[in-house]
Amino acid sequence: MKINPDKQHVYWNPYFAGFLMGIILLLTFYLTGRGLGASGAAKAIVTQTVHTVAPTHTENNTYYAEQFKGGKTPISNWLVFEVIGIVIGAFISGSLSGRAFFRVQHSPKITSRRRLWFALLGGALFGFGAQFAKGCTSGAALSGMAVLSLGGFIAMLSIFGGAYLFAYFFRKLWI
Amino acid sequence: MSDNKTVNHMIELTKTNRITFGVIIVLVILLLGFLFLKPVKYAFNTTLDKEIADLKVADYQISPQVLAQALLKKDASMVCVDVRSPFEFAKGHLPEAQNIYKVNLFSDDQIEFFKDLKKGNKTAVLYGGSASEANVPFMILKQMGIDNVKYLTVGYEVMKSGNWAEIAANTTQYNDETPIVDFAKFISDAQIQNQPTGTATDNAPKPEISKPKTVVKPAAPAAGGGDEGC
Amino acid sequence: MGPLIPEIISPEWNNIIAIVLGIAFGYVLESAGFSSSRKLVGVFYGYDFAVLRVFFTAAITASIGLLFMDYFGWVNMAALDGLPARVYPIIVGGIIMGLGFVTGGFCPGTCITAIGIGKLDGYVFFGGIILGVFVFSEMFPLFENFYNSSNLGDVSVPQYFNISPYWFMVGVSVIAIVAFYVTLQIRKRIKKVEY
Amino acid sequence: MKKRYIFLALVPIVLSILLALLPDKSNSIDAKRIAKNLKSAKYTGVSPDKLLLEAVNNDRFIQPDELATVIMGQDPSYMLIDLRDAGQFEKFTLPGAINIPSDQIMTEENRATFESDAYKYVLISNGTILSDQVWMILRRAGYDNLKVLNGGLNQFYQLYLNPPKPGDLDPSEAFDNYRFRKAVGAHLGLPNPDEFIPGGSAAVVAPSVTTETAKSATKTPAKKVVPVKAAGGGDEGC
Repeated sequence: MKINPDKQHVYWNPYFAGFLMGIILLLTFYLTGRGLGASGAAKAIVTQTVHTVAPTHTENNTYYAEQFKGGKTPISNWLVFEVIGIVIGAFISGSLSGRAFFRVQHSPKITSRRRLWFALLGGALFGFGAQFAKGCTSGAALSGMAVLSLGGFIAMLSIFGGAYLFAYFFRKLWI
Repeated sequence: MSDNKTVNHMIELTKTNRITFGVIIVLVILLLGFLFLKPVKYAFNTTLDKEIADLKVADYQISPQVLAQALLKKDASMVCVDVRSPFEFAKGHLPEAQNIYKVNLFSDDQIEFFKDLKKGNKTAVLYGGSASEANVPFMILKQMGIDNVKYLTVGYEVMKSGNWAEIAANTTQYNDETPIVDFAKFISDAQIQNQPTGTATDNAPKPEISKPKTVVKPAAPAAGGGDEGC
Repeated sequence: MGPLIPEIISPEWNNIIAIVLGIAFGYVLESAGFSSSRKLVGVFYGYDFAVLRVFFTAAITASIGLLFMDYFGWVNMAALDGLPARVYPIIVGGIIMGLGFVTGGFCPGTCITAIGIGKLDGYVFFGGIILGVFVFSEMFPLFENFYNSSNLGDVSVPQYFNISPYWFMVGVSVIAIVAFYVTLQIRKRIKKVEY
Repeated sequence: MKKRYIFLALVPIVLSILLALLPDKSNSIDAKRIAKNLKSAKYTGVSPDKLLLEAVNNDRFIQPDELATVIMGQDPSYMLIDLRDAGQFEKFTLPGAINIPSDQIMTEENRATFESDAYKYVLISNGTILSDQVWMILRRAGYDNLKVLNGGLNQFYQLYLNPPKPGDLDPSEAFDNYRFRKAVGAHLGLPNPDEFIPGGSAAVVAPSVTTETAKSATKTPAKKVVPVKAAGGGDEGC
């Protein structure tokens, strides 16, 4: 695909994006009765992998075992399919505006290697924290807020609060 | 990696045409929603918590004795409502009873009728062929917030004779929930009886019906017989 | 009367609907610039408030929409899945996630859009999530009591504070609009960051 | 441009104020309910007119003979729920029944019990009325696959304690039914009606109820209802 440098860094008006996202969320609730999410897919992948490697282990651990309740297979979870959809959708949008190619994005002040190490660390923390809250920014905070759920508001406040709390210490990574 | 790509300053579209367009579509949908909004006439108006708390409240039941006394005194605050079919109603009903067939409960007249009774501080006593027949419309009305309804704990058959004085004097309890037989005791008695040795008869809680049994068969043959039955 | 699954649409369509909704969600996320970690964390350093804007706009659009649909009787809001309010686990998890946000620069949803357009840091971040989930699951017996503690159930904010959901929604909308305005002013004052 | 943003910002505020000012429509009772602190999360229930249609026929009832077949066959797709209080439950119940007292049906863990699609739930109490009322509340709250034991435990045990003996002129199915019920009675640990009590069940009564009352009370259902049920339910039972 030909990359159009003019278009590459042009993003939608955030209010428009938010408005459309709200409509999609609304549709999701209307059609399925549940919200959008992402971290649940990671949980399903982990559980399925661990189950394939050590089936008895998953039965003993209540956290894994919960996901097999009622004869379910975690990998055929709704969220897994939704995440596959997100990858496709992002690819479509990215290729239309010439953003889809392999690279590492980072602040000019740090190296790619450093950026990747911190991405791994951040991912691990996010994965770990998302299990406590039973959802991530999209699953817990956004979908929770849409139905005015108390948990959703607490999640939103604590995620952003936590991030502002630690933002100062990691400023070198970004600006 | 293509670091040089990131030096471009990010541009956000600030045009609002698309979002305005979207908002207008949503507003139109909302308008359509209002146009097609049909008010739901009948809905449950009490909380589930209240209904659960009311399950065991006996105030909503009317025993035949109380009703008979009211009929004797011609108590105007109690209005009998027959929920059986018009056919059954024609065959016989309580004096001054109003016939509202349970299937036709939902029409404006009927609901209005109950609401009027409520305004006049009157109680509607629902009865049918059995207590459980009257219970159905009773529960629906009560959950809709029309709480001046009660149901008769017996069927019409019991009241059929029309001899109110006799019914009022009757001491029979018609509570559906009272265990009529102490089955636990019964079963344990039966087990005692079924034991072949004499140890059982020495046991302290001697059953009232312990007439000397001539033959005490163990339960097994009965179970065997059951297999052919099925 | 929604939700349409499982009564009107059969559950076999569930996964297809999931993919379609996912595509739409991914498309919007990417178009809003959420595949760029530097744009995302801008909200914490004051040079780009896209996250806050998109997030709040989406939340108020969806919840006003849901309240209207509930009012029209098209959907039953109380039947929708909310997040069970396990207060302290959510706070602890949220703070850990916040730390993860400023170090990793993504959240799970956006990292998946980053994967979609080939950002390697997105792939690594997702690997990190897998690692984090795995560590949590393995250590779960340690947290089990805490994880199940202080559970208020699936309550909504208006229900918990016993206020009208509609007036609460008015409040949320006003706060969101004020936040948009304030962030606009902040952004004007803060040094532009090239990214 | 600026003006447009102001317009757009006003839209959500105006819309939410509009919602707050709109008159309470009865179909927004769920939203009202959220405001009024009723903490039952799942609420997808049926409307009163639908509930009436469901309740005017007898589809919701399970007859004692059907239930006996379930118990004898140990059918795993049925879950028996005893709605009486714990004291009565401990004294006696049906084999395999679990106890959910009627005032606790909407607690967190009990709601979870009712949510599985894998079971048919049979509501059991001493009579019909209580379990029928619980049925109505649970249906209103949106739970499915619920059955009510017709006649309750009182009638159930009576039927197997003292099955109505068929006369000489009855068809052979009546004898089959009779044998089936005797067998069920034996399985439940009840004495064999042929040998045990000459006076029928009325001889042994709960201590709280006077003999006089119990006699007439036991008589009424035993005489009136049992033969009716015997013909219908028994055939399927066997």
